[in-house]
Amino acid sequence: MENMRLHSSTDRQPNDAAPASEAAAPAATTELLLAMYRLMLLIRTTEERLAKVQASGALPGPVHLSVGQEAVAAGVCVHLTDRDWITSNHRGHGHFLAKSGDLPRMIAEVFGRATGVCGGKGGSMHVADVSKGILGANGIVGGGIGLGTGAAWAEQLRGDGNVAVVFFGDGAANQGVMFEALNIAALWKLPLILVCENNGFSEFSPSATVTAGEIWRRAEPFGVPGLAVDGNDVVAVWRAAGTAIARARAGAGSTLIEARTYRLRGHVEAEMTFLSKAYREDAEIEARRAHEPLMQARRKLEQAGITAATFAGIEAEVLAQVDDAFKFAEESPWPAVESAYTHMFS
Amino acid sequence: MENMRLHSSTDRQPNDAAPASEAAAPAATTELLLAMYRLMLLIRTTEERLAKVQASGALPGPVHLSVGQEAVAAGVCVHLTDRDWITSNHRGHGHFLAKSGDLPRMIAEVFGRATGVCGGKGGSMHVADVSKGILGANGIVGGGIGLGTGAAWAEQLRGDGNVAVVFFGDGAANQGVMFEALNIAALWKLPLILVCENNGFSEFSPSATVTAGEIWRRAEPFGVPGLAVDGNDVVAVWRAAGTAIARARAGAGSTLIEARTYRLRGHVEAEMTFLSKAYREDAEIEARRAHEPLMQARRKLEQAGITAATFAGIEAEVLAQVDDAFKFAEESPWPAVESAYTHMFS
Amino acid sequence: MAKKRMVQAINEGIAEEMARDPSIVLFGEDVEVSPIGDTRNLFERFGPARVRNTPISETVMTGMAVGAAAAGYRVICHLFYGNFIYTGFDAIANQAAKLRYMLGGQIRLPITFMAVIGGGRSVAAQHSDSMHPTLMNLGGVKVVMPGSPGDAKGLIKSSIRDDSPVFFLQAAGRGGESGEVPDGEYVIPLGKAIILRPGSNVTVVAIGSMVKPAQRACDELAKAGVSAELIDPRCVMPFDFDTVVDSVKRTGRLVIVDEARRTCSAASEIAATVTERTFGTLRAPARRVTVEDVAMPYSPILEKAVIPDHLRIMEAVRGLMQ
Amino acid sequence: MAKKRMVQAINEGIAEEMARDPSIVLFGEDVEVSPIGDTRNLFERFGPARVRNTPISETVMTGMAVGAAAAGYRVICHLFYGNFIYTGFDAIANQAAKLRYMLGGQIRLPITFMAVIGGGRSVAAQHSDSMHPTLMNLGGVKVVMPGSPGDAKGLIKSSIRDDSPVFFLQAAGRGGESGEVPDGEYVIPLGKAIILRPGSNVTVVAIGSMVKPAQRACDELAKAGVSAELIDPRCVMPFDFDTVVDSVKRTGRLVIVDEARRTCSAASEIAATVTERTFGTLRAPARRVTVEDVAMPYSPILEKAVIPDHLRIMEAVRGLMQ
Ligand SMILES: Cc1ncc(C[n+]2csc(CCOP(=O)(O)OP(=O)(O)O)c2C)c(N)n1
Ligand SMILES: Cc1ncc(C[n+]2csc(CCOP(=O)(O)OP(=O)(O)O)c2C)c(N)n1
Ligand SMILES: [Mg+2]
Ligand SMILES: [Mg+2]
Repeated sequence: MENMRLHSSTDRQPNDAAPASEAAAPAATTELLLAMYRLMLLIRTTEERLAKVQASGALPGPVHLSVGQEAVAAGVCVHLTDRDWITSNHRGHGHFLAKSGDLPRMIAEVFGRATGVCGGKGGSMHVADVSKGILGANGIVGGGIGLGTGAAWAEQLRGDGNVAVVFFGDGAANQGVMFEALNIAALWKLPLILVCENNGFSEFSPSATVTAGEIWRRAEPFGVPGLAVDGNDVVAVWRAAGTAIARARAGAGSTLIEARTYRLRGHVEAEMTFLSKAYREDAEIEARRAHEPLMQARRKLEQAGITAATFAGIEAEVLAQVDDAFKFAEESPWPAVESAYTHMFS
Repeated sequence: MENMRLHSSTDRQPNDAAPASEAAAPAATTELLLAMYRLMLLIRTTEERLAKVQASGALPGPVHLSVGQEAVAAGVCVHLTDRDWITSNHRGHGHFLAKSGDLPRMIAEVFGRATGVCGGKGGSMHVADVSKGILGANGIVGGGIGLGTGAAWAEQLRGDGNVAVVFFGDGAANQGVMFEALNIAALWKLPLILVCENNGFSEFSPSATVTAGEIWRRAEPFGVPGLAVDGNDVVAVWRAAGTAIARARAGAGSTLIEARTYRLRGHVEAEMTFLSKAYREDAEIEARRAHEPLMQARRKLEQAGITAATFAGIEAEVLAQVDDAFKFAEESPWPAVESAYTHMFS
Repeated sequence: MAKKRMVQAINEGIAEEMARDPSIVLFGEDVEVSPIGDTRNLFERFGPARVRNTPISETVMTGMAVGAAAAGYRVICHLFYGNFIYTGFDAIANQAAKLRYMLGGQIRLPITFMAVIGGGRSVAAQHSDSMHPTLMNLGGVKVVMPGSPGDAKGLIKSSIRDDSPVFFLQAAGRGGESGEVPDGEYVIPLGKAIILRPGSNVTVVAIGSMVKPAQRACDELAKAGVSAELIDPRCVMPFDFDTVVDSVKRTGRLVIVDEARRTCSAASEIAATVTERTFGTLRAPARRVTVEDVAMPYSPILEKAVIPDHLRIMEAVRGLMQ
Repeated sequence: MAKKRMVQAINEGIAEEMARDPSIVLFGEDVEVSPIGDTRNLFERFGPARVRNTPISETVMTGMAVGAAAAGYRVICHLFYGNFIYTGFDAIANQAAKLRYMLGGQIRLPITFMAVIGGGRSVAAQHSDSMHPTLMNLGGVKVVMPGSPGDAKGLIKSSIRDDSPVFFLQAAGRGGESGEVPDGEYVIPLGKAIILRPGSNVTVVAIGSMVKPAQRACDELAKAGVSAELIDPRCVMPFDFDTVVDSVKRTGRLVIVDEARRTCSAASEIAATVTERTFGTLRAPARRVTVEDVAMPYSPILEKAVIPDHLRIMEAVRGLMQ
């Protein structure tokens, strides 16, 4: 029942301390790539199951899936320990899992059960596991940015070299709070990594219609490094994140990473039941599917000699893990009604 | 009693339509420079009188003076007609006067009298004269940015080539709303000119301690032209503003101008009665006084042959104007108590 | 007259007003594709100058609404979920609610802010608040909360025509039912309550989303011999106290049903003011049936417990009748 | 025990707490030079890591307060004027008030948001609101409003020690008077009212800035033979209803004085709840003495008319005594 753990709070990856220089960019070992692949597969499998369950009507609330975007969560979070913080947005299952959040309790949360990570009070848009440094998905676009900036400040005060990573979308990059955060992060040299997952859409609006210029450039005026990376290439994400995180751990401050990816499923599941017209072409989705991150990683692993049998083994393991998690959730009790009235105050 | 008018809504300056190119930057005629000088002198004389009156205890509320910053208001507003909009901040007397706002009624407003432009309900931080396109000073740092963006949208819809200018401080440049405005202004090509008056301080904090990087660069990521200009050189301001305003009138969109100037008086009058310690050296103020805008303009005018007698004449006229305005205000009645209960709704 | 859902009625009302008055503009996140449905086809009909998708930038949006209105346009600012009102709250509370006053009446601010509010669909705390009490306390904005599709049409039209900032708040969870909607010109004045059902034993005031469960409660109470007069205020700021006071003077009892959190709710305001005006006639203290002071939980079982239903309303009425 | 002004008492309380608990950090605009005076010398004493000036960026500041608190620090976020609460309202209403709940209790949010509120100094509408009702309706934040320097010290200390978000709201205009302030450890529990003066004819509840004029009104009423019991709730969320209800059961009359706008004010909440709990005993309807539903005007003559004074309080009491 335990969730896959790539690391514990004590076994920080050696490359975490790598200097922030392009020249020194390390190559990912096959072992690491395999671990990231497995993590992406876990996210994918989990979310595709959520989609199926949603379609069956078994989920009480809306779900926003990150299918196609898994490389961002995986490539960033393998650098983090439980003592580092992440904040996320409404599309947060992947970040939760990549940061070692408990899978069965996440699913139970989405089902609204008592065993959910938030006792059924948060749901998909609020999955959080604070013991793992996951400060939560967030229903307010841009909401995680302020929280993450505060967590980065806390870690700077603590002085243990921990960092805070904020995952947010291209749409959230148009919220003023991102700039306020960049300004303070620059002035205070906060260990804050802003990871903008540009998946091409701000809800139903194509990014270009609502976002002027390039997002990664928005850090420059503050003297904060900004960069764009292929968000479907988990190694590229891993490398960029490694540099940024090492820089932050070393006290050199913040970085903005724009990870360019593509949302293969809807903004929210079942969206075509309430939209009056399509907002993108099916052909576009198909074209983008050819660049999705799992397949790319798999191809690299095959080149590195990983066999079909190994893949099949991983798939079976992940499937069993996901099966267990959904079973756990479905069999879990509903919360007691009284729990609606607790936790407003401490 | 009528306030000085540099222009009416029909006599738009010919250079307003000048193309937005450095090469074509026009030279200011002596006549224009003299008009701008006179305007700056009016602002200076008015505000120094306000300072005196404040010290005597005759003003009910706080006043924030723009002494030393007059070139920004003057150099920008001579390009504008009554059909263009400005929004301003808490330091708004200069913008109000430069945009042809009524002087006596402004002073009456600061005195809280019935004859004030806002009937005594707004005070110094809210002086507005909508008939002149002055949407008001504003007590919320950054508050005028959203309003000005909306006014620019209205003028785009109207399609008459009018623009909106937002005056705000370096401190306000750290409010997220500025970036949201830049993004929308870029996407919609709004006739919006953002004029950031960088006077070295955000309240009592030196700009560098609270503002990362250079403000004019903050427009670049959005594809909006940004530039810095010597805000104490009224001709330089006039030239930069002319280019930006012409560009906006022509439908080519927004510009961010950072006008670098210096606040010679306190953030708010009488501040040293409540601050426990000084936040800048007197020597710094003295050094900056040597670069204040009126003297610079006067020197240029002298070189162009304007005589001491002419200056003396202008001074006398302005003094009389200011005397009249304060007399009008002081002799004006207090508002009727019932007026406190009107104007919440239309 | 035809049966329509509330969003269709609102959509129809907006379209009629935009056709009537070319100074009306509408903007908001995804108003073109309209996930809620209330702004559907307006882009196609009125074009990209007057109907504009915005970035996710509530802070500047609310400020722009004020600026564009002050500069002469009639503005509809769609804020989507009510909780995003908080995101754009600076220009709402500090500008929209005060600018006309601070400027001594120099400007008018014809703005309709639209949002869907309330719980009932497991969208959790950040998408389920009923924040009308906060807006009511601002003093300078009107607050409209339709209880039926027909009223929604009549009220959206008068909201748009009003020269002051108006918040038009649709019930998200339980406002989608169908109802008769008058065709064409149909305008309901802001600040006029409607007596949905006459009665003599108790006055029930139900706001927005609470109208439906209150109707059901009144039906069932009638079967049990309790005659409840049901009033839908439709607009909570300004509030039609006269209608409620008249009713309570006849019934002697008052129950108010409000999906807002209890403390400083609309229900509390109504209880305080109506009690003040009917003191000798009230036979029992006014009862408030509201959400307790909690955020909206996600799990449907919890959400159902938190949101008032017909049973809680009936219980409150029965409590008063003893 | 020595006489001090309210800002000095608050300053002393913060300094004592910061000395006691190294996990306390404080930030805000110009907290170093401290224009208000309540954070004076803290920078010098506790250093630049724990006391930080911020840019004018209320949106991220309130979010940071939540993030830093969730990550283990005890945060004091100084927001300066209360109206800037609106500027940073998103993270207050959508995060601070809800995050612990949404996360099923996984975190604590020990945050003290400080601000000066209310009118009385001709700083006009954008610097004079009393927005405690809005905060009270959020459900997940406590709201403290000291009425005297001594209480301010005892309450700022308990606010800082509280594990939930607390708004500590000082009266800007009329809170500067001197009063006795106990030295050293002095902590007042949140949610406990104080009876400032016993009386038998009427209960007067006065909040924050209204305590002083209410005291004067009670003095003058006493001379005229009317015995008023004056209660300062000190904390409006949670509210000590028991103390007020007890008092009203003895006096049979209730006047509430609140500088908030009337609609959905704290006064309305208190009127509604206390009336519900004292119905049979109340001899007359509860009276609310508040600011009407207007913004604060600038001109001193208008401001004076709008803000309740001892005369309006006395008039309300006399109205009840007839
Ligand atoms: C403050 C706020 N405004 C609007 C919304 C509605 N909303 C939810 S998700 C979303 C789009 C977010 O786009 P992006 O940040 O790119 O994330 P993505 O959905 O693409 O992952 C919007 C507008 C919201 N949740 N919060
Ligand atoms: C939202 C908001 N936060 C804080 C303040 C308090 N305040 C008033 S003026 C000011 C400094 C503004 O600095 P800047 O924008 O540079 O303008 P300047 O005073 O230098 O002209 C501050 C912090 C305010 N009025 N509004
Ligand atoms: Mg996106
Ligand atoms: Mg400045």
